[in-house]
Amino acid sequence: MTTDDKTVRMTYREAMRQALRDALSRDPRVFLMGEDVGRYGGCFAVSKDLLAEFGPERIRDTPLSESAFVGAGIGAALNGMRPIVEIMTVNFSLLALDQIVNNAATILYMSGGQFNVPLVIRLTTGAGRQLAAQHSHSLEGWYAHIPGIKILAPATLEDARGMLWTALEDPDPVLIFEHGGLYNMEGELAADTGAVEIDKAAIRRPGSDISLITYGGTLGKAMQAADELSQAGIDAEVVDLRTLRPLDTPTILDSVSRTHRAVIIDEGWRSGSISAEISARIMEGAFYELDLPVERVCSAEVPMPYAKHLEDAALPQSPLIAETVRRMVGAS
Amino acid sequence: MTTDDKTVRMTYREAMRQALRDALSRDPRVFLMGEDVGRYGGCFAVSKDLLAEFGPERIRDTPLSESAFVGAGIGAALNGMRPIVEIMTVNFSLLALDQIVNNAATILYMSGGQFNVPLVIRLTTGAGRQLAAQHSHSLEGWYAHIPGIKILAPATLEDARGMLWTALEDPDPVLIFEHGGLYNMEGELAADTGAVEIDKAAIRRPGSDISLITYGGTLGKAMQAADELSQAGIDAEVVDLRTLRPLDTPTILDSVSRTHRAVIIDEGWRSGSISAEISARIMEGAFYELDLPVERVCSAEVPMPYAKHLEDAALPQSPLIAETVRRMVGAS
Amino acid sequence: MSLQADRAAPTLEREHSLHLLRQMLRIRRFEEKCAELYGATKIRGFLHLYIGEEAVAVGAIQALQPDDAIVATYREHGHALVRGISAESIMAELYGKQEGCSRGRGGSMHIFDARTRFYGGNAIVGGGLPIAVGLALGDKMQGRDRVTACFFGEGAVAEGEFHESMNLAALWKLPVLFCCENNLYAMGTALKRSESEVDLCLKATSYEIPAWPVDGMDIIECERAACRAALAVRSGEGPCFLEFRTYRFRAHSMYDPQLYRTKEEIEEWKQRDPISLFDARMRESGMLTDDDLKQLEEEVAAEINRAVEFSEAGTWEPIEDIGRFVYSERKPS
Amino acid sequence: MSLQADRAAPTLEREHSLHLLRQMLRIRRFEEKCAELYGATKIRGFLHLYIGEEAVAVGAIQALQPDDAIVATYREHGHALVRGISAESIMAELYGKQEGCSRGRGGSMHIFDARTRFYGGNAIVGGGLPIAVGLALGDKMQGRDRVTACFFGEGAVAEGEFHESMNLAALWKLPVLFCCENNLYAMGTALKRSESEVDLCLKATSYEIPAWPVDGMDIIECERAACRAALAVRSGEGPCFLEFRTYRFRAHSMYDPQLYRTKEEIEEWKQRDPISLFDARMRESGMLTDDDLKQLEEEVAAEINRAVEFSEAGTWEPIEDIGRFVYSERKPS
Ligand SMILES: Cc1ncc(C[n+]2csc(CCOP(=O)(O)OP(=O)(O)O)c2C)c(N)n1
Ligand SMILES: Cc1ncc(C[n+]2csc(CCOP(=O)(O)OP(=O)(O)O)c2C)c(N)n1
Ligand SMILES: [Mg+2]
Ligand SMILES: [Mg+2]
Repeated sequence: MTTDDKTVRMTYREAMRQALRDALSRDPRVFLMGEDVGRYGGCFAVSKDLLAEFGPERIRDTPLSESAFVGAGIGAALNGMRPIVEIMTVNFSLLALDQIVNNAATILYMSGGQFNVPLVIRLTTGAGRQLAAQHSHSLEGWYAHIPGIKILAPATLEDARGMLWTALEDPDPVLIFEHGGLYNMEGELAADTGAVEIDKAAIRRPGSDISLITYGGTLGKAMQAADELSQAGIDAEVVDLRTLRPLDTPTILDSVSRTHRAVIIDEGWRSGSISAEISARIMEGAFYELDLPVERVCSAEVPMPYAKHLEDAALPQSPLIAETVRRMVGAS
Repeated sequence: MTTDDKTVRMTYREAMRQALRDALSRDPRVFLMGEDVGRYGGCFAVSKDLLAEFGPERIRDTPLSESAFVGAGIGAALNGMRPIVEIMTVNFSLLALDQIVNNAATILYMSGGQFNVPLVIRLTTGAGRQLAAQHSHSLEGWYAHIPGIKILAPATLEDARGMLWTALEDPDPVLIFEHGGLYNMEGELAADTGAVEIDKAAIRRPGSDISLITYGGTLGKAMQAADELSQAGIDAEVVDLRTLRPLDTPTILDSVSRTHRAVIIDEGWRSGSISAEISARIMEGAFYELDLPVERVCSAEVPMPYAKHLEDAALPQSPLIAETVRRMVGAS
Repeated sequence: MSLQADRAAPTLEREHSLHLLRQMLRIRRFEEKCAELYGATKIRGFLHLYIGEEAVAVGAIQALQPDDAIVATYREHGHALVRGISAESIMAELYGKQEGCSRGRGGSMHIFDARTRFYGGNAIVGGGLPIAVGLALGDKMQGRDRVTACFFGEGAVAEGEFHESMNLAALWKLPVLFCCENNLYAMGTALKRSESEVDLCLKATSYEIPAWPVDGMDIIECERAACRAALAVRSGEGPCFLEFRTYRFRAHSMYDPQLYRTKEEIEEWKQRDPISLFDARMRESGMLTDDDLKQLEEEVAAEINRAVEFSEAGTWEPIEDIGRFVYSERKPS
Repeated sequence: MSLQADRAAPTLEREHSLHLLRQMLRIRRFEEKCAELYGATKIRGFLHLYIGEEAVAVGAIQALQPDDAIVATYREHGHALVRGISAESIMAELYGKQEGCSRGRGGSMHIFDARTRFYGGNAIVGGGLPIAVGLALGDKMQGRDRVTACFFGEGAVAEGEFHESMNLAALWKLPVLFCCENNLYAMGTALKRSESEVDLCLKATSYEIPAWPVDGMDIIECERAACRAALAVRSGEGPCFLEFRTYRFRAHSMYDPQLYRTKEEIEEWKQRDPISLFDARMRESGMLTDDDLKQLEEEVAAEINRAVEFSEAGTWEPIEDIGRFVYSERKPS
């Protein structure tokens, strides 16, 4: 792609910031609330300059009180606002989990349809920056277990720019997981880019030999593996799930039914990660299409170590993805 | 079974209470701490009379502060004690999740092996008593995603009586999930019953046509379905996982390799439940043994409704298990 | 606002007193019926009765305007009744019928009502407080002078969410009226066994929140304190905290052998039954006769009978609808 | 205990003063080296420097006996050094080498050391407090008169875990010395923007916990207050709370443009640099000469050089060992 009148070059971070600015400009009910979103400019600089533009009422620095300000987001959403609550990272969201699981996800149902909660929560997720065991969780797939919420994982600039809009139009709670390793990713984006649909997975690279199914922070690694494999004559399809709840099962099954092989790549700890759910759905929906068993490339089941070589070893990496694919394609 | 000198008749609740009494008598480092474990006698009457027997130092009523008293359990475990922390129900454990995930599960690893956390947490889990959306979670399979902790789900009197002992001997954090629907279950137990191993699944009913894989609150339903099916000439094997982390994969694969068919029964919400992990492991380890795809009978993906007919419909029930099996056995 | 001002100095004017008495009686008789229906297995799940504490909900809710909001706990039948949710729809909810105010999905612990801005019914101790803070934030940001009344037991004070919510409400000067129902026990745990400092108003003060203890057995005191506090809250000065000192006469829920307190203690508190106290007071000042009371009781009994009949006649939500309202059906606004 | 008593009234006795100055210098120089090594990408992840706050850790830890315990935060190099974990093993940890005190698994935020009962290094704000309460509970139940010192920033005060932990420690009279390091900011959020009541000692009082503010830039004040409080805690009377008023001279971590405070404010606080202040005070009373300081600086520089050399020479944990210590290797005791 080249920069012309119709595209602009920017980072994932800037795309998110534009999405925020856009939402705040478009709808007076929207406000951003979280730790250090204002004066500090956002822990990952996503909300930089927004305080100056929109003022402290709409760019609200909160105390370190994850449970209260997430709950406050629920209450404000129930009362006519469209809050965007930023939980600095998914690691801290555990402190607010009761509000998310027991209130945000249940109030519509418990109230027999009377009260919906149009709340958007943004969280940074993922490992890769040597932040060790308490700051490297990839729990978006885990959150996807909870009915009543939706889980988005923007992996591209378009999605970083467009998913927030759609999420804000959703009448129900939506969690947007932004992988920390993506903020500096740069690329071209259509200048008039806007809302994107959030109910479909995307084929990021069509292919016929195998389906690499992934999302978020590992999309790039899967694409890299696919590029490498193409040089070896293996034509891998890459499916970006985009939304982890509800999962777009038809797109997954369709891809696997065409390629007859699948690997799921997931930064979550292997056991009980969303990779398991996807494997189970393929079992249930495309078993007879499979040439061989679906495999998974996930994170090692360890609290994340600090040392770089260990962290690298704990995370799914493209060489292992490629190696797995070569083994599978060779085998069948 | 009949009552003779060597067996005693008791409920699951009494078996748990005996296990507690036994632990408290055997080891002065053991104490029980949680909401209303003392004067109230335990929310489910499990710890009834223990306060009188062991005193308020060792049967500690706590304030409503799940995070602090779970964290305090971690600290006491680090400092020479063997705390049994009772979180009244799994629903409230979300308030303590940060302590469990970020501390209990990580300290041994983060400290490079220096500090282990010999903590036992007991929680009531499950639905079935019309307690609605905030009091009916089945999250034990969800917890099983976290490395560094072990997850037990006693489904029988023997396990209710014996798992606590083994858990207390474990140097690492162990969570014991007691299904609320089991407390009144009555049966015979060997009078000299004691510790049980916690690293093996159990075949509760051998069979050759299909494997029903389950645990905890749904074991009874699976057994009931198996009994029914046997009248129709279908010989179902019932596997009780017993421990959800680490999973005993060999026993699962071995069973499926003999029966060539499997259904997983799980009270967790279907998507992302431990049933998915088991299906994925069968995919990975016994794909070529399968006559047809593994299926799952799980809870409907809804916040639990109060009305009985809706709650019944939301939960996995033995008629549906039996019907699923008949369909699968008929199909292949 | 004139209504408000009037109420800031409630008098023992007869009409109003009869109204207060009637509200307390409605709760008392409604819940006595609930206990009976629980015995008859018409109502299931957890059932937490408010009997003994009626003056608190009745008094506090006098201070609210029609478009104010309420957040309550699992012990909320009283608040719902006083707030104007019909006895029919509450009872039907307890029956689990789709005519119930939460469609039979919530049950006793989850009464919701959009018309009266009744936001539950929360079964997680402390879980409602952050929501109340958020409702108030929404009002403040939209320039409305509404109040959100948030009810919770003294047991909730030990939860982290209490602390975080108090601070946030005070920091942002949000219009929340925190109504702590101090009935001395959280299930079987006495306040003194759960708090190092049992003066709950002192705690509120540590967030710079104005706080008053209130005799929760005296309906006039409850009303007066609530009206005064609501006025302050509505003026935009930030939250207030009221500690209503009360007592529950019944078990915590239907499964409670009450090993943690003595019969004598209960009897002692029953001497201060808010209904008897107010009854006596009204008679003293000549505002209530035996006939008045009889009529009141009959009206209340009739209302409750209608509620039971309505619930008996109610229907079960079709099982096919079980998946409705996990997500919204209507499109975004 | 005699040691304790002595220290309860520390004098400006030269030996001891030199010790205090040396400890502060060790932290300062160690962390200056860390910043440099971060620039050189020898250290990665998050790195939070304690520069400016040295008097707090040095002073507070004077009050501890060898078998007392410490729980700290991600800003804990200073505490670890003063407590007697070698600079070598701390630096090696920051390098991620297996010779590090946490085997290279923890990094800057997770210093652990069994020998000195140093229980982390916790990267979740407020997350260490419940653990400190539990350590103290363990001591109390085992009849030991040990103290657990728990360090945390003023930002943690807003977390629910602070509230729950303070209450539990006070309710059960546990030997915790709560050391709040009030450096006025939590990342970019000033205390007054996060607390409705900024008097933190008042908060402690609402749990019936004795509390004192301490000038955190004055090492002697820090030591005196800590010794006095630790004595009270050790006597079994329950927890104490100290608010150390201090300031961090550097950014929150290595990625902080510091938009939230002015250069002037920083400069003003630097006038009260705890090391310069104490240096000047010692010189005034004739306890320190240029030569003394030069010697001290040389010794400290040598120690840090050794630490860097040790870390450079350190080895990487074999990748095959990545799964070790998810669960314990040793059998139950
Ligand atoms: C977070 C949480 N922990 C525990 C419980 C179980 N529980 C239900 S009610 C209750 C007592 C609450 O007491 P209080 O807040 O004083 O209210 P009361 O019942 O006296 O009205 C407890 C412990 C719960 N529902 N939520
Ligand atoms: C629960 C939680 N929320 C947010 C963060 C991100 N965070 C790390 S340090 C910090 C500021 C803490 O400030 P304070 O407690 O005053 O300690 P200081 O850094 O000033 O020493 C924040 C917000 C975190 N680590 N944990
Ligand atoms: Mg109470
Ligand atoms: Mg600070």
